[in-house]
Amino acid sequence: MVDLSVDLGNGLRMKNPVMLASGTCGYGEELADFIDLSSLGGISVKGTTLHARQGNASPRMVETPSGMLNAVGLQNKGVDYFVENIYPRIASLDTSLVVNVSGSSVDDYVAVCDRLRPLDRIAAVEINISCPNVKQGGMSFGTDPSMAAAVVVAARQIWSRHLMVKLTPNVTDITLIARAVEEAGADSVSLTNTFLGMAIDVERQRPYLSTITGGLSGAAIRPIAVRMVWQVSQAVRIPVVGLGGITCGRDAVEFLLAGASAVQIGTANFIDPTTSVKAIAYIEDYMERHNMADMSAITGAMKTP
Amino acid sequence: MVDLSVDLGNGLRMKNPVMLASGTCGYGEELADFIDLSSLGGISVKGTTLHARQGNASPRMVETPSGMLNAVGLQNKGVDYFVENIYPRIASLDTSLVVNVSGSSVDDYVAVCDRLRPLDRIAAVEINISCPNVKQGGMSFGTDPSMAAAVVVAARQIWSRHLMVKLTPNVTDITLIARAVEEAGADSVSLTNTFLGMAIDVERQRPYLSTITGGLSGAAIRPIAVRMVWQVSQAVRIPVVGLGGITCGRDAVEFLLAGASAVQIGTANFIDPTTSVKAIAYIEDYMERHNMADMSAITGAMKTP
Amino acid sequence: MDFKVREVVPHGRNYALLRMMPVKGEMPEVEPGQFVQVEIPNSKSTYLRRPISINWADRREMWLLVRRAGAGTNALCDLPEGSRLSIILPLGRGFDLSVRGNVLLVGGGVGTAPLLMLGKRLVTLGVDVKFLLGARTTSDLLQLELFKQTGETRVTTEDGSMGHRGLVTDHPLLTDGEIDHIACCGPLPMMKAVAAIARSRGISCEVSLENMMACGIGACLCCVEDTVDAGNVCVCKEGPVFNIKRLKW
Amino acid sequence: MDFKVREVVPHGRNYALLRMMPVKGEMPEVEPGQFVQVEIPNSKSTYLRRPISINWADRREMWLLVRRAGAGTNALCDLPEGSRLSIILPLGRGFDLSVRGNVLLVGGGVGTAPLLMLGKRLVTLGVDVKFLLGARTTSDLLQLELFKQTGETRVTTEDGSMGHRGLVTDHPLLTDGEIDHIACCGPLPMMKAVAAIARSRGISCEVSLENMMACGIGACLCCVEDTVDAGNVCVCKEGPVFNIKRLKW
Repeated sequence: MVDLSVDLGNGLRMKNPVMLASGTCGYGEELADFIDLSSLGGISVKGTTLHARQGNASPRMVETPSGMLNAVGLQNKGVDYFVENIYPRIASLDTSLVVNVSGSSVDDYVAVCDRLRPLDRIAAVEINISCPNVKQGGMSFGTDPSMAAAVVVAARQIWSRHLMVKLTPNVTDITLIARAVEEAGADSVSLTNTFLGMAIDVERQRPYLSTITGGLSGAAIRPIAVRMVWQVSQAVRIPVVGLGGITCGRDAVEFLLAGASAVQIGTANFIDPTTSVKAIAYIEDYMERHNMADMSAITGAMKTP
Repeated sequence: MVDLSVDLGNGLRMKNPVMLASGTCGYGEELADFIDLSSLGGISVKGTTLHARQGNASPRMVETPSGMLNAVGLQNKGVDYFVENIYPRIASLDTSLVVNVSGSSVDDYVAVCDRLRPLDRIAAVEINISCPNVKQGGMSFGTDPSMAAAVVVAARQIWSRHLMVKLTPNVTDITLIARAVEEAGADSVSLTNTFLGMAIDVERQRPYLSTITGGLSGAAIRPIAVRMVWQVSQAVRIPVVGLGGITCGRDAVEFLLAGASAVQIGTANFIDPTTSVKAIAYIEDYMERHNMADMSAITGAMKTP
Repeated sequence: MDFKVREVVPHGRNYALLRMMPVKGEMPEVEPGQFVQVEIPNSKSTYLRRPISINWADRREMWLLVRRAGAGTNALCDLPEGSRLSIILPLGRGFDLSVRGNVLLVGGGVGTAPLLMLGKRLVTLGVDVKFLLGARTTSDLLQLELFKQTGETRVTTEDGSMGHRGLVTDHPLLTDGEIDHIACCGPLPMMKAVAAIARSRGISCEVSLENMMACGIGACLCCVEDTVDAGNVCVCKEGPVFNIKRLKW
Repeated sequence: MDFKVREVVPHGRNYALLRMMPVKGEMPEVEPGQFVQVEIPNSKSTYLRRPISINWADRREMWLLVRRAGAGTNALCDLPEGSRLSIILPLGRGFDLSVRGNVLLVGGGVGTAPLLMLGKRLVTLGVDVKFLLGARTTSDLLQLELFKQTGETRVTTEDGSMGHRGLVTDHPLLTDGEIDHIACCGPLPMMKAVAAIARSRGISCEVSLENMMACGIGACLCCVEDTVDAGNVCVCKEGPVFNIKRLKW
């Protein structure tokens, strides 16, 4: 029998390595019609900010080759609404709950984490320093090692449970950011968030997105994300959560072999809401076929020449 | 009638804005069975180094979603062989000839440019500071503004004709590199080169490429390349040559609207060797339909909200 | 669920009617105005599913009326009969079926598709249904016979090749007719114009929106519409049908 | 050029023979051992063309024998008859047709495909041709009747279900037979083993390589093989057929 459970440290233990990525599964409920949420390793719920955000104007989405651009812009009702109205609905879910936290200042991040402290079913926060679709903060924190570290140091002060940091791929050397947040006290890193891109409607001579640029996700960028996960997993000692263009179990295994301890399914939920549960079954079968008893046998198992 | 000619400055005048990208068309000859090379705006021939290079071991290629990874590693017979054996064969081509120049040290770049000086049919060099597949030099020059500038300053000393610099997308802020090479004396910039990526054969648990990582190209990365061309065209005054995932005339127009003065067709040559000539016809028809008399009417014509 | 395409009937050069049945089991209950998310099996350049409104459905069969708008919809219109399709359905909220009195269903182009099922349903509910269908030209007027069988049907064409020349918003039935409720589906400018008339005449009005969608299940927040009562809401979940009272038009 | 697929003949579960004709005009002249680059029209996950060796061709028709190796080749094997294919051909250099005497054509799995055309051509040139075909099991032995019609044919199967049990390299015809020249196509380990025997016995030998290819026209330099005389050369342009004298095996 294969043991799929994975311990990312500091209290984030998951029954298997497959999570739903923030911003692609709402609060889990949207996918509950299609999958049994309790079969998942974890769910990273919608990016949550201190104050409610309306998000960006429409259009917010355009399809690209093997991918899509989005410009949602962290639409959410704010942390207080989450605490009062959403948490009570999802607290009983039998899966690890992670709250993705965004802000436009260090104080924002701290304030959101502070509001989440009483919610004992929240196993971890995922500090999002990589959203490409907000004017202030977001990605700007994730492209500078010292700013990234500053956010983590501050959040670490008041958040004692698992602290995951979501990294942006829009950098020259992602290992520098990963090391900076590790030294600042992060328990794990998740990567990658979306790639900054744009697309133009040539007949109208206008960008497809209201914000001109948006975040590119989907299978198209998987080779870049896998490379970054491979680099980062060798650069840090904390666990790496891999995401970026996973469309099936094979893709999930690719990230695990590259060095990820767990994976997140994102855009694929839009195409097949059952991708995550299919991936879990594939991983179990794969590990059996390759005589891998537990997750330590598959994480980073890629052989190099 | 539409005037497709474009003047990139300092002697690089092309009959139309469509070039073949270096490393995807050999020395033009490989495509001569399929297209009339004299119908092209220009050709950027295979990356040329001071000494002959065998390139990397096999396998050098793997297909990815809407793209491919390559790890050729600048295989070429060296600049002297080019001067003596290849140039005489292509010198008579009725299209603008650009030689892509690579090196592992500043002196290498200078030496190659020096050898090319006597070849009066070479309208421009394309200084390649963005090859992801060589151990020394290559991309490392392209990720640091001061190193990038150093290469350009040195090459500028002995190369008086058009000097184009090919930029890597694997950076946090590509406009910083673009500005640095502009100040260093570049006549134009071409972007983007390939994205550093990797892919794993999960059954064999080995990377598909002998070099583990390689350069990602193809339609998959077009949205990122278009975004960078748009950013750079606003950051510099010199012309921008756009490339990265152009598969058809529409894609070429997308880059032009984003701010490119010309475009290069790369990976698409592998799928349809006639992509470039079809793109030229499309651009001409597009400009007629939109009452654009010359290239100044289409370059950067995207309307922003 | 998986469907088998029984028939692909071209409607002119730009449209096709796809008739399909579930590979196993019965069709789920479907409300007029709901839509489906179709996976495109045979298009190299299509990554996401395509949202398509339901033209007609019963417990055995479903019809999708598809306009050739790009690679994805072209691939659907070119499907060989017998093809299998993975479809997520039913999605969204349909039209209000509690309306009574004189109900005018206004459609433009392929936007007439969901009005066929709506009209038939309202008729069974004893509602007096009239159709006002607009198109650029006659060949863009789809399923006209089916509409006429269902209720009184008026037509407008921009080139005057059939019916009243001009737009649906020029038609006296809309501007002066005795109407208690309007249900509208078509191009955005048309729906906004119809909504304006409804407002000025104090007639209740529903429209079916088509905002760019990724998931269709309320997860991606890409297709939002700004509402008076709740700000940005997902068209795929709260809509696609909205009463114009909720919209900031 | 564009081809129309006349027939898709399944060969067991894992292979299909595609028979096709140019949409217009005649087939170009094709040499045994040359290959084509096929654009995959109906696979979402295929971006590049697929290089496939020519199984048989005359001035009217071409045969491609395709093994289901992934999404691209699966899509080809599942093509409806009448489909159109965009194909670049003929590509590369074929087998040496100046060979004389006792020529043994050694094939493994789907690698036997180009040997059919080669054998038929050599026979017309008056060469004494023998075939030695190896496979895992009987169902992987393709076009056996056509080979037997062309020349003396010996078979090996790993499970012994037909012919000599074991690998082609165990067969006395190869290890002890009177041979002046060997032409070989199959899995790399098999070709290397055959080349080793040829070297030890001093027999001239050609092999057809299958290195991963992007363009197929010598532009991308992805499919190179290291040679004794010229270092890395493009398999697609200088090959796919090489005399083992040139290889560093």
